[in-house]
Amino acid sequence: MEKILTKKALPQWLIKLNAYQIYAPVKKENHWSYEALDKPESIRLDHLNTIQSPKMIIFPQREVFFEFHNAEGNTLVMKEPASESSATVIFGVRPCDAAGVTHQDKVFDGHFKDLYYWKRRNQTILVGLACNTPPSPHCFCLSVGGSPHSTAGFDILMTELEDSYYVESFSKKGDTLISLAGDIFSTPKENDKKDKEKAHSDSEKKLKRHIKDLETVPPKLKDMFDSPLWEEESLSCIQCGICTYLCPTCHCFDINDEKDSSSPLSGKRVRTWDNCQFPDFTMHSSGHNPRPDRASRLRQRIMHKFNYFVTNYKAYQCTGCGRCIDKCPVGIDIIEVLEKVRDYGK
Amino acid sequence: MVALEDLKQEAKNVLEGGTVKYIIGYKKPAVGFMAVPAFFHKPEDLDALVWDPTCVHNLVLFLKDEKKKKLGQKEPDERPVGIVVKGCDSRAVNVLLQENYIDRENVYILGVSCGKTGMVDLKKVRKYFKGKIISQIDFNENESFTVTTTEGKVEVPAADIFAVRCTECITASPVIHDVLLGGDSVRTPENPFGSLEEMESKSQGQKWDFWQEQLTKCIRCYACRSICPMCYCDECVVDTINFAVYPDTPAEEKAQKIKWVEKSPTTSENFIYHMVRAIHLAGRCVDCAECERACPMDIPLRFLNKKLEKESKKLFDYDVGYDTEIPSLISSFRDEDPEDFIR
Amino acid sequence: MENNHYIPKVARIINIKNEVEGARAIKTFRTQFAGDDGFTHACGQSAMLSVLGKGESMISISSSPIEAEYLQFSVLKTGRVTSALHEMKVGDMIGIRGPYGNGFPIDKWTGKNLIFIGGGIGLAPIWSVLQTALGKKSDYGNLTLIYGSRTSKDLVFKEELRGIKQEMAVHLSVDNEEDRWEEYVGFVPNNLLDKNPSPENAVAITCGPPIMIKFVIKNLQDLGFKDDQIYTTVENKMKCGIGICGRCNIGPHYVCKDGPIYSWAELKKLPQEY
Amino acid sequence: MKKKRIGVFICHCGTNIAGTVDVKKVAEALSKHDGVVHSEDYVYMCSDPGQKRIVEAIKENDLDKVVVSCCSPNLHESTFRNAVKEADKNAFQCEIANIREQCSWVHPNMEEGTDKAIKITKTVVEKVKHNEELEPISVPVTRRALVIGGGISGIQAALDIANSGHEVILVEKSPSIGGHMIQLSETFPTLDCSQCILTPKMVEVSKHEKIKLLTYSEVQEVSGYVGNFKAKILKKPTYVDPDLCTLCDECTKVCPVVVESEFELGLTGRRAIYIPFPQAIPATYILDDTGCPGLLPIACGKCADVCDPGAIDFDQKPEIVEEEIGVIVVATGYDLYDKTNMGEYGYGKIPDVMDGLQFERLCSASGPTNGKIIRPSDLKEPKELVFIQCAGSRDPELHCAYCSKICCMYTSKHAMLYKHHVHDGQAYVFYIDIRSGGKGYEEFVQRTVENDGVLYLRGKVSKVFQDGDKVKVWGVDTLAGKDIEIDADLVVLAMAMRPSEGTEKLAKILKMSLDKDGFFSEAHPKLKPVESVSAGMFIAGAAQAPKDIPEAVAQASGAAAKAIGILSQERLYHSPMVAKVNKHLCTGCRMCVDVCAYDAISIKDGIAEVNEVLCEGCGTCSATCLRAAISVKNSTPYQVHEMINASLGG
Amino acid sequence: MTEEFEPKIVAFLCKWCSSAGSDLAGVSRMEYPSNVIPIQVLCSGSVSPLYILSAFNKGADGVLVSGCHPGDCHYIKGNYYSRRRIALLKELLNFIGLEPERFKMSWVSAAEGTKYTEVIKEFVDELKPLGAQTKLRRNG
Repeated sequence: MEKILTKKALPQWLIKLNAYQIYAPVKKENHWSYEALDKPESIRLDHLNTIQSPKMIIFPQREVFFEFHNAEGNTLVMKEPASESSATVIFGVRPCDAAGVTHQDKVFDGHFKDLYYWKRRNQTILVGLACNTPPSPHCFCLSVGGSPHSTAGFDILMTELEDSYYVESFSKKGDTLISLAGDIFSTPKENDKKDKEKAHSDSEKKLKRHIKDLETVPPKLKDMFDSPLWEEESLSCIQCGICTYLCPTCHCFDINDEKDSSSPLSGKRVRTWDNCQFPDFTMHSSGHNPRPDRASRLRQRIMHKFNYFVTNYKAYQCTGCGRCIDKCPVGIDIIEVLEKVRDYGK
Repeated sequence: MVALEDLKQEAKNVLEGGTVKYIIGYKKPAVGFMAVPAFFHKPEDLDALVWDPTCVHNLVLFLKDEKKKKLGQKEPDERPVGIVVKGCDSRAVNVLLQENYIDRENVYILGVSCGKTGMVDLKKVRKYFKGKIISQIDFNENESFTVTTTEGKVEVPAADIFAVRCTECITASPVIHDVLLGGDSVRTPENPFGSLEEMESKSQGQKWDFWQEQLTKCIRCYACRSICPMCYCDECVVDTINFAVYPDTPAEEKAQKIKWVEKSPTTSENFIYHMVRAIHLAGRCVDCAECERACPMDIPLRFLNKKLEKESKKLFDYDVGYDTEIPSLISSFRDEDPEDFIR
Repeated sequence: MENNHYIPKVARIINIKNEVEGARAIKTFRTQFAGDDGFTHACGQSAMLSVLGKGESMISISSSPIEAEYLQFSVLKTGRVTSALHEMKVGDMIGIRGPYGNGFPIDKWTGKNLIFIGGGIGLAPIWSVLQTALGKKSDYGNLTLIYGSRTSKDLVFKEELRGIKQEMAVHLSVDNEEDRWEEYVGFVPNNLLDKNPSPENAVAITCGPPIMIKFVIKNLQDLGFKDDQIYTTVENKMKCGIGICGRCNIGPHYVCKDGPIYSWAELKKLPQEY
Repeated sequence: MKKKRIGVFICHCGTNIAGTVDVKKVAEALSKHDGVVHSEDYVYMCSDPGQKRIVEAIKENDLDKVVVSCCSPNLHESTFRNAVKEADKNAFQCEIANIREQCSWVHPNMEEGTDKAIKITKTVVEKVKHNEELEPISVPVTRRALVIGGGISGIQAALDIANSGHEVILVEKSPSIGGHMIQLSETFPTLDCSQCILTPKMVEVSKHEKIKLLTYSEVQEVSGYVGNFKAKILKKPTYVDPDLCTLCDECTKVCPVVVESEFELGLTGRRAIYIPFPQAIPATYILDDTGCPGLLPIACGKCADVCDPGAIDFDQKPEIVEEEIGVIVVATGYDLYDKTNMGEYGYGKIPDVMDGLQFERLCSASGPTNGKIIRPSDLKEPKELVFIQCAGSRDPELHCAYCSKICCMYTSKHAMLYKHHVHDGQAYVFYIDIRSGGKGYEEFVQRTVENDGVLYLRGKVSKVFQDGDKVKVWGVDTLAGKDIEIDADLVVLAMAMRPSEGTEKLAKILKMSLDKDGFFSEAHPKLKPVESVSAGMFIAGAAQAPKDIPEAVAQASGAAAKAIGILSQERLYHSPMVAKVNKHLCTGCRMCVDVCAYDAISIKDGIAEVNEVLCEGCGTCSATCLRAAISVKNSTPYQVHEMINASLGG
Repeated sequence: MTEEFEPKIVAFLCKWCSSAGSDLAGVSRMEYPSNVIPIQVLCSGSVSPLYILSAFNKGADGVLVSGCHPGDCHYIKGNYYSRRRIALLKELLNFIGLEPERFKMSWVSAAEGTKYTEVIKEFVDELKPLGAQTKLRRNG
């Protein structure tokens, strides 16, 4: 389904979607972030990259698996929490972030299905916005198989035209959203279509950053496990979790018990994000750590994204959103690292 | 003002002569204009060394890595590490010396003075130059910076784009150094704790609302901890397991690792984490504000540390990072320490 | 939610045996599920044991699938969860989820001589396959166990070992001389060389401390064993157990799901990250 | 390892607890608590049958740990710990939950009291759960004492300790013992002769077989801890063999050098070879090598020439004596505040302005004037004599903030003695107020005023200056409200008492703390007045604060008693609840060293190390340590964490 | 009728002064509210800021640290370090908006049973109108 929505009418559409929990980018003092939208008229879609991708909504940083307590007669009771999630629409999602969701889909749909993830995922509708101008100076989606107008993962993709949005739906869920406010949409004219295509092709030209010949990197990485490159590139790494926590594709997590009471026992088993840059991520309780230093952890990050993930899921685990570059406090630039891998030994 | 060539020459001298094993300094990034930390092992690499108002990082942080690396080596290279150090950073060196974490002979300090200005705040720069592509920012002799964009050079008053902490700085020149470039620069800010006033004047409820919003954002990436030169503990209260595990570590010790803070980034846990961090930095924080700069979630972490710096000064007349021979703030007291809060 | 892999099933501890005392204590637990569990495992698989309030720990199942009455786990006390397990008594409840991992390819081993080489707690994963092979002895050729630990006190399954001596070759060792120790004195890899098993139509299965495995494999190769005749197990820190949480990988493999059993032919191709 | 089995015992204490706490309910609630396998209540837990129940319950239920909920641990902790020991369990596996003083006695509401008693008991259960088994730390005692300072305090302490049968090393830095007391003429308020009462004690010291006297010696280094100190003592050369010296005095007759006599406070001179005073102990001459024209090479040598017994030995060298001791008594006494600090009184430059000690020598029958009171400038008898009290004392702005305590009394004595010598003279005393607390003291002062006509003027002296052959004194009489001008012949300043020279250096050597005025700090101002902060080190006499002779003697005997208390034991036992370092976490920042009041922590190879004998287990180090690398046994952060949890019902 | 809010208070009492003072209050049968659960520590100097934060985290509505008067510390100077540390923590908690009434320090000597009861009474009175402490409380 393809429609035109005037910019003015956008809030009206949102009003019609009152049955859904709506998230949209919100402007803060120095950044943008996804938040539950309480006033439809306050929506703005001129956002730069939000600090966190919609990962934070579909795969929240903290999730209670179950509550437990010790009951009379020395028995254990475990109970899933009451469902809190409802049908959710995330507005203004950038194509790189939607691609991130598709990558996470692959992981959580492996041999074992992660039901907690899928419960949320299945209730989530992604309404995207094509990037007419790169939302970050470090965008490089074109190099990793994406584009500023990629439709991957979207139920709906909107492209900003002069006074309107060109709205394309790719799923039943998307169609439903449009039909809920059918009267405010119009049918695109031929020049609308042309404008959209021009916006799309122009947007690609505006991207500043690229990695040439990225496809040569995965095979090359297979032989670079013991390369001194990792030590060199990780010298300034401080081993914080910014790059991974902000990454729309990183999915690693931890499971911990949080006790409310020791006697009688009660508490929760909780999933939280975890990340491969923290030393405790892989440390055995014997103290042995297979990844003992920052070099091995940086290597894991690159290897996972551009080697192992490629092996397992035939895709880069990177969508070119540029967050890890922009937010790295010590200026580690994944593009630079990949270029060094690519050119290594040349 | 520091002449970059002088700095390069000094660095080259000690690196070439083998006085230092390597030099920690700054270089330009591949893309963008904010300098990044760089490690110079060969004299010829030093051509890339830069010094400008974007050299925000407190490189003293990397002395932690150096120490830990050395501990792991059987026959470590005992030569010092050369390090480019600003006024604020130099006080961090002093705190590490005061706490015996490093020895004076471990470091060769290339002190650089910030002169009349200081470091830029990237957020302010981005706001000021909305969308423009910046290639370079330079110091001027007066209280301004020269910013080079694709549209040419402009002179910007320092006040518009430089970090708040620099407006409150009283040590624009390193207080400890082996060489000092750019001369001694004395700065007497009107109110070294001025930035706190707005927050302090808020009502209790407003303060809570502010901090609740701010700290609820925290994703516990621990960048604030990781980038802090003072956070050198092997094990942190927020860690879920013991790090200092050795073959002789009994299982009981590991089993009894206290969970002061849960890993869940909920409001309460985030508060406890940041409160503990602030308290642990009392009398140690030198206001390099790297925690706040590193924070991806835009949490004004510096306030917490600055508040305790202010109280340390006000209540206990304690200055951080000047005297390496005195006991630390919390390992000392004066008979006349205030106690009007005690019943 | 149906098929929620993260919620353990409740099981009761029905038997506890002290295998090794002291700082590196080992206990063997037998557990029974409260109801019908549908839990069937293969030799070499593991399960996530929960002590609620403390957390989970991946422990290899040391009982054989042919013993359906209970699951058996031998646990070395090392951290928060295992220490809590060691404090439990018969009748206490734990959580179990699984089974996880790939298991030994015992179907491929029919008719072959099996040589088990273990060290310390490493006998636990071997035990399930050893018991299975003993249970269907006619399916296999000669069975040999070469097992050792630092001292005779650190040997696990001491009684059971005496029992199986009647049915298969058992060669024990301790690292240093001890009073009244009549068997081999020295490290396990040396005992292996000493016993000199033939690679002919044989599979060697080894599990133990990493340093032991390293030399056992080297010695097996010296004895003429080919890489695909050698099987070993890998341990890494695990949380989800189902290949998602991302911490136990060695290269593209998730040990919890794709491991922990590897032939040396497979394992040597993977990065050394365990 | 099995899970620890805990028994809980709730005491009714008759109705003291059971009156307002439902003890059955407490026992019942605790029986369900994690780890508790036995829980009972009993009417008097501390009674013999009550204790027996505990012992039996431990055996019957295979208990590992015990919590008794009863009265304050200050009362019966040791009772129950002994009971637990009787059942062959470690005493530290027993803890007391205070549900009487802190609960039943203060909360009359049964419901509230019961609820709180449950929480208190659970909190203590969580503590005991993680208690280590500990044994008291025991250290052998070197049963010898070191007394530093040979004044009246040091002499008294040395004699008391030696008389109890323990060896004493008495170290005195000057050539003779006796201290300032031997310089005094008469003592207030009885006016008995100071030398007459002190010399017998000095002789006793020299003859005592348990006392090893090291005069002309200084403590240079002390290491170790209570019961086991090692001291290095520097013995300076006297160049005279005391065993050979016959005190014939021939040497001084030929010695060409005259220097000021220390003993006479400069009122007269002595030779380079001299005896400090006739009754000196040890009774021997010494050669002062700073005064002597030269020993290397021998420049004069006349003294040796005339010494028939050949007691003079120019080759003597400084000697380091090493001693092992178990306790140390510090009795280093005082010095007077230097007159040169007193600008308003002529900086000590006016010859006829002297301090109190000099005046003592002037009054002394054995003094430089043989007891005749004459003034130094022209040796005339002073007819107008002004005494100025509080010279340097009670003046926080310029001098010493404290009151030197004895000056009121000795000034009164001086004035009285003066009147006894010079009947037609007039004595004036400028004072701020008169402090005459002490047996017979007030009466003494009254006698001075009433019988001897000494004129007491309440007020300060603003200036003292030379005016012809008079010393002009300008002051005010604040009672009369008028300025006073006196043309005095002699002015005597009651100078403040200061810690004796070298106190600061010695404090560093002993690692003892000094108070703000530089005197040695006692461990507790009320309850531990003779103990120092460092275990095994005691303080006696004016080294701690200004005091008069009877007080100094009393404190010396007190310090000796404390010292004997330690020396009378073969081994010392010490609470094992001491700090413990996790060496893997320690970074050697020294913060724990800074905060430790007992010097129990040192840095060794970059890591903190606790001397368990010195550690008192207060835990200040543990709260200070940023790295959680140090904690006190059985009071660990983990235990407190679990206790907090339990106290809040978690 | 709504039931009056009863604050939960954790009190860290030093063994030698404040706990003894609290004992004296008991011996003298002085009545005071039962909201306080005492945790005896050897010295107020051993109370780490973490303990206080942790108590709030685990649901305390108020936290009291009580030690010997300055100069009277059984361990000579532990209370001086505590005083400094707690002043800082108090400023910090105040700065982030926790009601300052929730965190108290007192000097209570072994002779001050009366003072101990007064401190507790005042504390409970101050806390009642504030209601439950949820700011730092886990899951709060």
